[in-house]
Amino acid sequence: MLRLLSFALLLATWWVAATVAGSAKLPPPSVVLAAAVAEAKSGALFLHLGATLARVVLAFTLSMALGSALGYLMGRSRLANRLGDPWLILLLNLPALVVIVLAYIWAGLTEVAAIAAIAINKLPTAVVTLREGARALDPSLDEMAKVFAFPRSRILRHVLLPQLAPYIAAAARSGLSLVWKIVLVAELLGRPNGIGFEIGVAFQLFDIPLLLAYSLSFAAVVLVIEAVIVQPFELRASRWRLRAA
Amino acid sequence: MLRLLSFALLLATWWVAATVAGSAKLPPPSVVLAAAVAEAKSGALFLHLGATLARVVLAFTLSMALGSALGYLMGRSRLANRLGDPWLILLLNLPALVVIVLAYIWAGLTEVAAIAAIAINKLPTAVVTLREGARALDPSLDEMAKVFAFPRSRILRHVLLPQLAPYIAAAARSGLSLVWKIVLVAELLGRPNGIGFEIGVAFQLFDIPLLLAYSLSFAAVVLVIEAVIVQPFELRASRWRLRAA
Amino acid sequence: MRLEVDIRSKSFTSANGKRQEVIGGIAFALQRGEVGVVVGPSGCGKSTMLRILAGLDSDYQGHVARPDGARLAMVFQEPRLLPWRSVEDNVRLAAPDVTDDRLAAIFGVLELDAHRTHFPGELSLGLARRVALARAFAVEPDFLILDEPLASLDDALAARLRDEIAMLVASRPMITLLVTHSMDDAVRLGDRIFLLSARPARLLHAVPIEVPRAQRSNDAVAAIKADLARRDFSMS
Amino acid sequence: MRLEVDIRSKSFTSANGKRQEVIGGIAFALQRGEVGVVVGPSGCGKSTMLRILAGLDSDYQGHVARPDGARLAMVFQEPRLLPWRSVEDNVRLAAPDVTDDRLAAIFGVLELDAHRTHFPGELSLGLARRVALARAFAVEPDFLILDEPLASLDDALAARLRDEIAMLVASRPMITLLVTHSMDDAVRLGDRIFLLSARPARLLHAVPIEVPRAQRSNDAVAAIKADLARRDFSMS
Amino acid sequence: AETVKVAVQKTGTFAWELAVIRAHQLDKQADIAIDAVELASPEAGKIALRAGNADIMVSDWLWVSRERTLGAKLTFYPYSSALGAVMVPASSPLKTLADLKGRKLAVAGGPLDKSWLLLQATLKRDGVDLKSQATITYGAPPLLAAKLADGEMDAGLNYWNFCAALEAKGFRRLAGVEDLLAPFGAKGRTAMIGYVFDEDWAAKHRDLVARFLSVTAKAKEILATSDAEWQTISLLTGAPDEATLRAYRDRYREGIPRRPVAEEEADARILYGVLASIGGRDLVGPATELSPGTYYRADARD
Ligand SMILES: Nc1ncnc2c1ncn2[C@@H]1O[C@H](COP(=O)(O)OP(=O)(O)OP(=O)(O)O)[C@@H](O)[C@H]1O
Ligand SMILES: Nc1ncnc2c1ncn2[C@@H]1O[C@H](COP(=O)(O)OP(=O)(O)OP(=O)(O)O)[C@@H](O)[C@H]1O
Ligand SMILES: [Mg+2]
Ligand SMILES: [Mg+2]
Repeated sequence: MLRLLSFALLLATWWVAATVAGSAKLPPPSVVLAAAVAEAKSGALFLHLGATLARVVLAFTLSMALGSALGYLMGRSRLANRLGDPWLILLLNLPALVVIVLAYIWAGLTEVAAIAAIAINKLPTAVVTLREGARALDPSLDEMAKVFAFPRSRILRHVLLPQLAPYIAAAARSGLSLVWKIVLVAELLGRPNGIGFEIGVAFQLFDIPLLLAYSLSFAAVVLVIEAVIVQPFELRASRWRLRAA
Repeated sequence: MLRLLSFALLLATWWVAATVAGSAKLPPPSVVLAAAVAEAKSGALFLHLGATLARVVLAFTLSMALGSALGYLMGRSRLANRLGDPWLILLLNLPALVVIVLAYIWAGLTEVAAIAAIAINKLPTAVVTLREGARALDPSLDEMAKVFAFPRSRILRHVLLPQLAPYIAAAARSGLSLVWKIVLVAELLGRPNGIGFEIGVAFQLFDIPLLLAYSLSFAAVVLVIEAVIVQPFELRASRWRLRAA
Repeated sequence: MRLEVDIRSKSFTSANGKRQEVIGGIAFALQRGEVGVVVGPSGCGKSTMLRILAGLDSDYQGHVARPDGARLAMVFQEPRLLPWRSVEDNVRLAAPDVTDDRLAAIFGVLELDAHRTHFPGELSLGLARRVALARAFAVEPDFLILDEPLASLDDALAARLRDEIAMLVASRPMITLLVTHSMDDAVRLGDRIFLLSARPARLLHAVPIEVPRAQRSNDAVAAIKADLARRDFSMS
Repeated sequence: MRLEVDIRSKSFTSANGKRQEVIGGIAFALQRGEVGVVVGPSGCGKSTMLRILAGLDSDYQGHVARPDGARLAMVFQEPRLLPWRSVEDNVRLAAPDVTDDRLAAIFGVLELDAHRTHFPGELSLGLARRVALARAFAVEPDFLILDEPLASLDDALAARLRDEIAMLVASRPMITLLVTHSMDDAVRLGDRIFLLSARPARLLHAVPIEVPRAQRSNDAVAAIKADLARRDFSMS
Repeated sequence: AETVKVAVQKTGTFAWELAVIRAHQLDKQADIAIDAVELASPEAGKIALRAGNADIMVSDWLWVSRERTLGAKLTFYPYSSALGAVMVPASSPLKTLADLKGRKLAVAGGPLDKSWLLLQATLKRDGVDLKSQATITYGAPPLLAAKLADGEMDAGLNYWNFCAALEAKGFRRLAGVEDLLAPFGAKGRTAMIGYVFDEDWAAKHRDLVARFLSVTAKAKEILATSDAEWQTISLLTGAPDEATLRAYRDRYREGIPRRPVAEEEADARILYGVLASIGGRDLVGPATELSPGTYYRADARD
């Protein structure tokens, strides 16, 4: 309820800002919606959204899985941390553009290159976050699990994951947004479809309503996923907290 | 020691990869270093690095401060979370390009517009991470602080910050890398100096060694800051953990 | 300065959605200088009551008048130390005005001298509970709440600390409320003993102890305990 | 199946860099079916020793032969439950093979029936400690380590649970090691009592109790306790 | 049919030509298959070429020459001589290039942009150092065009398509960059951009290249002569109105190269010297002269 209210407020703010600034500076929601509807009718919106979502899902899954594993390792083992740290800092601070260009040069303008480049860009932020999570793990629960001879899978599911959950949630949310930002660059530089491609075109034409229509389409998808899947799940998973916000 | 070894390994890997791939696909370290030295001698490297660092520092500080405060609020208060959530998701999933273009359109091609746009891009990831941190706070320590009538400042410093530290560290590390990635886009699109500007030029010329030289200069700065300031500090701050990695 | 308690009912809704009454009716009052001891079966609602009295929970039916402007100190049932601050810092953060001498005295009595610079994670449970006691003592409170302060300590040490609590109580006019499972502690320290029923906790009996605290010799204590046992309060 | 302990020395380096000896020499052996009770002043090194025996710490001087292939269960000094799993899940995760009947019996004895679906954060400390006991019982261990299992419980319940432990010990041939501060528990449950010195812990005396456990009436227990007290072991 | 892979920017003129080729089946007639990789940014073509995803892309001879001196044997064939222009609002008081002194000038393409260098070189002859005597703003071309349109800039040097769009909005050309060439000794409009491809690849596929070039030439002819054709591709150009489409059309037609390659190369040689002198090493690399072989000769064997 409150969420809907806030959402309405957001639209209203936008609308007021657009009216004040003039539609050249910020097109009002109606114009953007019209642009989106036109693209949806022609089918282009779904085509590009689909292509982008597929890339996002693949790169996100890949980098979260690998990043979490590496981050856990580096948080737990001093040796792994020492060894991995310089690589991590390098990867963290390599501009997306560079990684993408190099990936394309090496592997060609292929889907694999694009997804690998995006995953490599997101990987280090997942590592960094999960490393902190692994460092903050409660050793007393480890000991409990060891005494009662929990098998690995049970430790992972019942001891580690619940402790890492907030870190995973943070890495996933900010990571998804990062992946999405980078997928756009990758599409801009070397893919013949996807939202990033269309945003590039819209930018070259300086068609701001179209730019916003494509940009917001992804935000809309995430908004729906959050409301329908993620947040109910989170609520369930954090029931045990006495004071959940 | 181990870190240095790993660093050497990194250089060696690069060198081998460059040799195998051919310098057209990946220039070897020596070539990149030569490009960096040439730029450093002409003073251009320091000029651009300085401009970019200034922007990074400003945008980073701004967004970390604001993002931490908002994230804390949203993690603690259900109301704030409900109200802020749609905005947060929107901001998270707005492409950097869009925010930057809109900022430039509104506030002109100015430094203020650039820094604001970068800060706005980074803000939501800090919020998301700190929100998780605030949700994970230990209520029993809050109670203790309340019983012993800790003043606000003491609560912040001795009760909250140590608990939020891992989240702040994660947000700061991945946030710094995000800010740096976005500053490049902002400079590429509308600033007359900075690493992003030079990367744009190098990219137009498709001068990969120059591209890498500028890209890595920032990574080098972060590497030094990490080694000299951040990690010793972290080590001190986490002495209380029985098993620090 | 007076503590007036009249909790008519307190319930918790647990995560599985069920509502459960935890306190069914507790009313009493304590004067300055008095020590109230609460005894009741495990899980009956003692700690819940203490949290209400400490002002940590205001979601209950009834009324509690807490002593006005009184400085509060509490020993929780678990130590509740800040894991990232040394033993000494933990105490000083709660009691910033404590003098070095007083701190040394407190650490001496609680046998914590060797542990000043340790972090809580490096302490045994007994040591950590003593640090929590040190923190409460250092505050020099007007209103002291103790939730099983002497659990997990060996008998000799527990006896010494009990005397220390008695001394503290005698030295300043404060309101003290103590939860314990040890009848011995209850009889040696209390002015009145509040016996609670099983959950939901009801005040079954408020038994005053007439012998002044200073005169409670081992024999006197045994006599009072025997008397209490003879009255055979059905506690469950 | 036999537990052989010979810890010559165990030290900790604390975060402030100082090294501190915690165990100065403890050697004993326990047979299948025997109950060893460890008594010693607070902070002397009891829990540290238990952690070594449980295989959680291998950084010590000496040698420990743990019973081969024995199923281990431990009640830690704090409950150590998984906060995000219900009471029942906490027990079942440690003892996946426990039958519903047996679980019901255990929860019945420990008076936990009403709390099966609660999360640990919704329990009182006494309840949480009982869940930790339930977990250890459900495992049906061959080697049982109990670190102050009956602290924070009221006397009536503690007595019942002590009998329950005695029954468990009688029902299966296992090695049991118990740490307690209560001489009463020690005498009622133990086959041998190990008295430790203050830190660094040394084994001062290993006192066998000759009366079979089943025949330890109140009077017998009092007599043994008096005897122990008369021998006046200097424990510090 | 043999396949030739080309990288096209979706909003660029090459895409328009391709549409015409497809519509008239010029590719089929010449028995080649044009496999177009559509890309969204101007720089992506270079990646495509380097990565081997395209045989042919569009860029300028300056870059080709630079790459050649750095070891990549690329070669160039003229594609368009349309160049940017300095645009000002219709009501602007600026009359000549010299008036730019002290003004706010937006420069698309960065400090090494060839039009920008030529503009600087031109004014330098009149003793004006524009770089220091005007306020220069670099930035992304579409953004700068928008900035000029809403009055934040006094003048803008931008790519020809953005200039055409501005023209349709009533903006005035202070000077076209192609007008700046003659004073340096160029004999005519010089095609700055062209098809770029690998020398060795071209040597192996001489016939294919020839057919490709003739197909595109035919497409250019169609666009040069038929106004109706422009209506069919109008959607592709993104022109918001007729005026813009007309401006695009006229500028495009002007830009079709009509001179022999040898003449183009001769002019390029001259301009190279000018650009090298002002752009310096950063622009051209170690070479001070146009690298021999930069221009592709369809008849090189004779
Ligand atoms: N990780 C550690 N680092 C440093 N010192 C430690 C550490 N763990 C325990 N100690 C020290 O070892 C000593 C023994 O601790 P232990 O927990 O074994 O005591 P205990 O006999 O179980 O006491 P209690 O009866 O209070 O539970 C204590 O003085 C404690 O400060
Ligand atoms: N946050 C909560 N949500 C639901 N139930 C709770 C919560 N806190 C406590 N309870 C329930 O309230 C009852 C009383 O708890 P309380 O901690 O007051 O007991 P207690 O008398 O202090 O017991 P003990 O002697 O074991 O410490 C228990 O049954 C417990 O399960
Ligand atoms: Mg309690
Ligand atoms: Mg212990």
